Amino acid sequence: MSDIIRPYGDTTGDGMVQLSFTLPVPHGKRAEGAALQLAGKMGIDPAMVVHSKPLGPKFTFFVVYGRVQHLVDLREVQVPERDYPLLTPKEVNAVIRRRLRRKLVVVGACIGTDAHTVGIDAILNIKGYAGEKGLEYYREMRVVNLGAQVAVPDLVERARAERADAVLASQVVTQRDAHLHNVREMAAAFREAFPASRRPLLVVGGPRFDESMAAELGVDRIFGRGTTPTEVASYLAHAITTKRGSVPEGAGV
Amino acid sequence: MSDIIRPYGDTTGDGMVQLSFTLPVPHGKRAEGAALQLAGKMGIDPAMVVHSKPLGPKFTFFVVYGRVQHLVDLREVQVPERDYPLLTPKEVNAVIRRRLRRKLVVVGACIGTDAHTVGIDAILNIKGYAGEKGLEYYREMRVVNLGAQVAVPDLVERARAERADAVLASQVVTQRDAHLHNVREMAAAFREAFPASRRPLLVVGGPRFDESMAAELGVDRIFGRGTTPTEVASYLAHAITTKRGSVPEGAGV
Amino acid sequence: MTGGLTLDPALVRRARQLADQAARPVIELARRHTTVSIERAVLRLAGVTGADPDGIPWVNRLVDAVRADVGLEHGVALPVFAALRAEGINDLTLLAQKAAAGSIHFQIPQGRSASVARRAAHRAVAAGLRRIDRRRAERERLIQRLGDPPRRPWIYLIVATGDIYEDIEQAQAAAREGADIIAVIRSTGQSLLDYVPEGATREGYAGTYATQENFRLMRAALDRVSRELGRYVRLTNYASGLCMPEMATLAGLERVDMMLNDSMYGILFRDINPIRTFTDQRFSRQIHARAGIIINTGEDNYLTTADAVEAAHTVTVSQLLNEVFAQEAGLADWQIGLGHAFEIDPELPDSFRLELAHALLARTLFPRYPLKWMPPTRHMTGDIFRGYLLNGFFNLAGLLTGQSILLVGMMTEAVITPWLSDRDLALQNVRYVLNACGGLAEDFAPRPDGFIQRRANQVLAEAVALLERICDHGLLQAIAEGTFGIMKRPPDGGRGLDGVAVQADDYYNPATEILEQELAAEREERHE
Amino acid sequence: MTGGLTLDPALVRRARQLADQAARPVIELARRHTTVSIERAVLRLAGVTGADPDGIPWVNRLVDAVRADVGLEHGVALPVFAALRAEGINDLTLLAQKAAAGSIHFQIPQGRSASVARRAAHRAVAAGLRRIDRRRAERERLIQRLGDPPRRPWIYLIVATGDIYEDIEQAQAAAREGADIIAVIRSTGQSLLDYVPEGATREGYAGTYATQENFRLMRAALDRVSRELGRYVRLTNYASGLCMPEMATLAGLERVDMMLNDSMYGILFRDINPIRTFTDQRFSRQIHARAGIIINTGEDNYLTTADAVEAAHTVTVSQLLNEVFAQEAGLADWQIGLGHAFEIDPELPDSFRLELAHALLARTLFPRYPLKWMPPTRHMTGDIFRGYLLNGFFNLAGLLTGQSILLVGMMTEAVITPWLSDRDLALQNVRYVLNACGGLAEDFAPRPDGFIQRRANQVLAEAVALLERICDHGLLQAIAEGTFGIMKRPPDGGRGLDGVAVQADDYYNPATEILEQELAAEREERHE
Ligand code: B12
Ligand code: B12
Ligand SMILES: Cc1ncc(COP(=O)(O)O)c(C=O)c1O
Ligand SMILES: Cc1ncc(COP(=O)(O)O)c(C=O)c1O
Repeated sequence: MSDIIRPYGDTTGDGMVQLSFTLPVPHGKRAEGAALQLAGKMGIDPAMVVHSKPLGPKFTFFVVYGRVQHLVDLREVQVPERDYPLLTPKEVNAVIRRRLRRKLVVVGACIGTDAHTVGIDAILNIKGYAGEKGLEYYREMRVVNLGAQVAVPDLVERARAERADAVLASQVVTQRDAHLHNVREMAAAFREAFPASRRPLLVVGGPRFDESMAAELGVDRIFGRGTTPTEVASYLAHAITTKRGSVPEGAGV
Repeated sequence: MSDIIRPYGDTTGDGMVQLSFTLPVPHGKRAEGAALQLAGKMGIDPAMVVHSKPLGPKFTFFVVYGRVQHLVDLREVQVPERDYPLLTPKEVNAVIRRRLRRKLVVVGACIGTDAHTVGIDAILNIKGYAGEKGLEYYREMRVVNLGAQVAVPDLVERARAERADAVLASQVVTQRDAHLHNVREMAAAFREAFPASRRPLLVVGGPRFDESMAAELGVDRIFGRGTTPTEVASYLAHAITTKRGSVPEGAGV
Repeated sequence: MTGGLTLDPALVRRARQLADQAARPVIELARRHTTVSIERAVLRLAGVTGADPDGIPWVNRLVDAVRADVGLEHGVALPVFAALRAEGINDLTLLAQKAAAGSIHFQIPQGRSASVARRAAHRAVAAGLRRIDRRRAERERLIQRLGDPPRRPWIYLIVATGDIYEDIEQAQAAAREGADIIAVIRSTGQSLLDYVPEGATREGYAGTYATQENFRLMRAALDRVSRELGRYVRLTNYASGLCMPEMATLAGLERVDMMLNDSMYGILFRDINPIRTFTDQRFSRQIHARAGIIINTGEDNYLTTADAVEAAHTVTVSQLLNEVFAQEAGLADWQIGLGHAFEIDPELPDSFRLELAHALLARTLFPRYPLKWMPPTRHMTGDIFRGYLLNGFFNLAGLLTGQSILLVGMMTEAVITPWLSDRDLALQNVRYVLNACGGLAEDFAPRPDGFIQRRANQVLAEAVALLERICDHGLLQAIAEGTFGIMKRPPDGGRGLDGVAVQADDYYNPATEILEQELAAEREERHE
Repeated sequence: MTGGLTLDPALVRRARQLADQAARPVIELARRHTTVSIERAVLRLAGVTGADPDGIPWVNRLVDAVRADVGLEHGVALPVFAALRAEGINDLTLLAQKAAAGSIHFQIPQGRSASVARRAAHRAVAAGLRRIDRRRAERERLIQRLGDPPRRPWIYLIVATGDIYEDIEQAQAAAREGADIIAVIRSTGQSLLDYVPEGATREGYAGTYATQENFRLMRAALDRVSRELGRYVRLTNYASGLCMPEMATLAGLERVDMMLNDSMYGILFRDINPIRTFTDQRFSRQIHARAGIIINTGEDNYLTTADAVEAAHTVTVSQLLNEVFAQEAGLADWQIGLGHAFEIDPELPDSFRLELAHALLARTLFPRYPLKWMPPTRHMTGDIFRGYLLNGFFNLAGLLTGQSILLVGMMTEAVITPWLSDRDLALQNVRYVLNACGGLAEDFAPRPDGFIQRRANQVLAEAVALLERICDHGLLQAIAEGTFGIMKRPPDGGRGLDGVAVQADDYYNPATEILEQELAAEREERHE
């Protein structure tokens, strides 16, 4: 397979895509022209406005089909490919026992005003997700789940009190980039509160994160849509044996 | 209202759009990375892959939401705004009587292998479309409707035999740009067969045409989705009084 | 009209009797407590408005000051009106400002000064209730003049931009496209605020702050569009969270028409203390009853955390409990909008028929209530096409089972708060289904002993069994054990417990007094 | 299972009797004529293959040569086999090449040489039919081994890339996603070609050329995927246009499983001469009957040009006529896939219930036929979300009314020929509806004298009235007047009339002879 690809409608290389959006313009030919202009700027050529509908007197909704001229170069695709092996719970427990010689302490929460606990519970609770047990099931982990709507200062305090090795924060609400703001705030707070060598691992998750943004947001790892507990547990086991290898043994005890 | 606008999701200026497409890549993180690359090239930033699904082992379907960075400049919108007044059938008849002093001859057809006659019939048949009567209803027009799947040479012949003032061709099938090929072929054939001054007006229509492409395709006018008979009749009345004003009176008699 | 579901009448009677038995102790508990928000609501009725420069409402400052001096257990009405008289002013807001400045010392008046304060408080609060009455009359007049939606179900749409002015644009657009009810979703943070923000607001997250001014602005905008359309478009907001009683009061004062108001939602989904919640909800429902506001309960939420098939009977149990609480608080049948939802995993074989069974069960158990039917959310994904289809079948289930209020589902449910276009597409979906299927319920006749009948009766039987367990150990215990929505909430846990007080013997609350007296009189009358 | 529709049995009997009466003269007409394509089909059965360097098949060159010398009215079998003998060769294709080069002079053999030619022709054509028989047996074996789709309706999907190799990719993908039947749509131009193109093709417009090689390639690809999936995936193509008889023959030879084959579609929608079409369709159906191919008729098409409510009864009339033609040609009940469609304007109040009424009417009139239910096309727009929803309700109607074959609708119907993703989304739609609604038909019981019952009976009554008019003036006259699909087609108009000849007294067609004799024998047996 070639590394240079294009979208596929019904023929290799046809480049066909579907697009929809609303413009703040009254319905009519001018609005369709505006829609075509936008499609053109997005690289769709030729573009067909196949549907347009007034949304009240001031807006128009469009459906556009067309051929996008851009090429996708697979060699340049940035993927945070899993850089650690997937382990069974047994293996994870063994790693923790060997490296830490005590339980790994995980503190989890939905931070800010977010009250969507189903996602973090899926990772933490014994019940788990997608047929996999959650972290509470791991004999060598101690899980403290703070639940919903935890303010960042409270989280920092609790992490300190529990001597957390890893802090797991969930963010589901994304309107006005709330998730990004909250994660940045959290990362800053932990950096301020802990010396670099004793800062717990910062792990965030939620369905709308771009997993490649970890560095940008100042956290160690991001998990997106459909994450399973095994992935998180394996990552933690991996992280404490590498980066965390430098932390003085027993630091968190 | 400003002339510079952006798509509207739920807040002025948020630039939000929805996109879907298929890439010839197996489902997985790499595929999602490829989808994000494409969205980025289209100017969507940030982009979220909100859905991805394998279509068999070799393809992946994506739904993407995100903020498109482009601006739409309404001043630069190209619209073939109607540059002629909409007339009632009475008025159209009067114009024809005054300018031509005979009936205006219209020859219509679906050209090539296209058999979708509903559209051209909507324009030509008395029954009409959207509550408006078709061109057959106009006393001062003589309409010859050749129906479906008319080969271009046959159309040219018939236009000559009927002394057509205007040839109306319909094209509904667009796969592999069939409509564009056929219209170009027709335009070339008429140019070859008639001296410029005696060539009938070339009017094409169909739901997937871009109305601003007339010059590019070598025809006088293009009508798109949802055209009504009145628009076509008014255009014909307008065209014979302007461009066609130069044609010797009675040329078609 | 939706004929055909036959429930065992003995089982239905038993269910209601058990629900009553389970709810009674909790009602008693609520009667014996008061909360900071109830007291603030009383003061709002009495006329306190506005906020300090930090945005903290004067009612909060006033109640806090009273509490610091004399505690909450006597109610704030007497100490406040006694202080007013002592200060020789008649502006409560001014009093609040002084109290905030620390220049007032509150006391529980005794003897004659107590009865003077009592009369003054009673008069002021009664005036506040009369303002609510006028709003109710106004609503009734407008409905008379403009008319109700032409058909059931009423179409309920959400706006949630975070900015009241964008909300207004979108609400009006939605009404023009056919919405009968507009709900303004609240910002994620609000339910945990122990005060009601002030003024017009533009910066909510995933929702817009509920404030008196926002209520007023939106109601005025909907009045304009109602006149334009010739049908009264209703407005919905939330009486839940830590300020339930005040929200109900402000809604009554600004003619909000419906309020989300559940007896357990705050406990389960906002981790608010159970006693706080049960106490607050009782007062808020008394206000709603008076204001002619329709309440919507929140059983749909359980199915976002618990499985919609396994936990179907918990919805029924909760509906039965909400019914008891609502009736006790004085809500009329037409005001009791019990909730339920289309949340079964669509991959499950016969999922749609199971939905029909559950929806018919609710309809048959509560034939006279304006049931609110909630769309799929949990099993919605980023596949917006599939989502659009699911919403179509949700609409169909609503039509076939005669639901009263249809909350319109959005294809982007799993992605974003709804866009302008999402709402338009969603309404188009509803319109198609209602219009194309029209009287299809005529041809829908669950076969006796068929799948649907069997399933509905099974859920009812499970509900009765659960109610029996609840009666044995108490509702608070059941909640602590995670019975509803798998959320475990002990009676002494959760937020806002510090805002609760056991009423002292001399507790006085003019609002409760008036509302309960008039309700009792009304009930007497009805029984004569 | 879909119980409940009660039709007046007298009206049903009358409808069938009138349809028979209307069809008889046309059947007689077909028996008296032959066409170039029938004669070419005979030669294909006898073994002619391949095409000249310009792509014109040798069968065309041969028939044209025969016709130039002796006309068509005697049939080509005798002159061709006589010439073969005279030339002393036994390769028909070689004969065709020589004839094309002008080196052969054809004559109608007489006397003994006639009976020798007759025997040779009979033998050759019988061998061809035996090849078809083997293909049929092969199909039956595969079905036995791999199994039929697990449930009704069978899921029917279209591929239409124009390129047989892309088609194969997409067909296999579709089968993996759940398609039971794959139809390869033909290129727009093909129906008007008076020859069948040759070889594997990659350049169709909005469809892929139907060629013997493309049939073979696709059938082989589907055989592979059938084995992979453990269920026999059927292949569909078109026996319509100017080459109906040859298409049927090639389909039989390559084990295509279903063919679109309507008695009037070519007349109405391709402006092919009525006599040509009626003659061709009779022969093609005889072949289909033999080959065990299921035919699909094209009543759905009428509703793309005529209104689906006003013209509902024309669909019924056409179904009744197609039934008579199909039975006369020897098709068994399980082979008669009458068509109908979901094409009512979705804006019409109760449009969905009207669809249910029409679909139930067809189901009840033709209880044993594999009815093919076609999705909305005409009222689909560029609003793909709305389209996806309509298709969901189409699927639901198919389920509720017990349709046998469900052609899967595409949300992009108004835009493009389907993309890979469209098909996947469409199948997901079907799967949701069939799975979620499962046995919902159990609860669907059109009320006696209700809307649906009344509508179905009204359409049937209108159909009877129309049949009466047709019997009075003749079917050809009715077609000329625009009765079906508002298309007016006079008997002497349209394409392909020059390819028709009235049979001479000595007309000989070994294929018809064998097929009709064996059919008669079979019928006799059945009656004993
Ligand atoms: C269930 C639900 C609720 C429930 C929450 C119950 C609870 N206790 O969690 C209730 C009903 C209470 C609720 C309320 C609200 N909700 Co809500 N809700 C949803 C819903 C339907 C499903 C979310 C869910 O449970 N997904 C299932 C879990 C398993 O998936 P997940 O969260 O993605 O988690 C997975 C991964 O992301 C990852 N993960 C997640 N977190 C973490 C953390 C770590 C450390 C790791 C490693 C991994 C990880 O692993 C998980 C397993 O794979 C979604 C819509 C939808 N279909 O997605 C809306 C949705 C999330 N809600 C939304 C909103 C706006 C609200 C409200 C704010 C509305 C309001 N104003 O009243 C309220 C208030 C909530 C608040 N304060 O935050 C919006 C958010 C919009 C946006 N993008 O900003 C959504 C998308 C709906 C919508 N379109 O409007 N909601
Ligand atoms: C009806 C229909 C048919 C009927 C046609 C009957 C007839 N006599 O016309 C039948 C069933 C026969 C048919 C067959 C086929 N169809 Co068809 N058909 C349609 C359908 C459902 C509706 C088209 C229609 O009637 N629209 C209504 C009219 C009023 O609208 P209109 O054509 O846009 O015309 C308006 C304007 O465009 C304009 N206009 C049009 N022409 C002209 C000309 C002039 C001069 C002017 C001024 C204006 C004008 O004015 C009209 C009024 O506003 C569309 C899908 C859809 N919903 O759009 C598919 C569709 C057009 N068909 C399609 C295909 C592929 C076919 C087939 C080729 C399939 C096959 N391989 O078998 C066949 C063969 C047809 C052929 N040889 O061309 C595709 C085309 C795909 C593409 N974009 O390339 C479509 C889009 C369906 C699909 N998604 O696959 N079809
Ligand atoms: C009964 C009820 N109350 C309140 C809310 C909203 O939450 P909050 O009170 O946090 O704004 C919901 C959510 O839909 C609800 O169902
Ligand atoms: C019965 C029938 N035959 C044929 C076709 C296809 O047209 P053509 O024969 O031109 O390929 C159709 C279109 O769907 C049809 O319904």
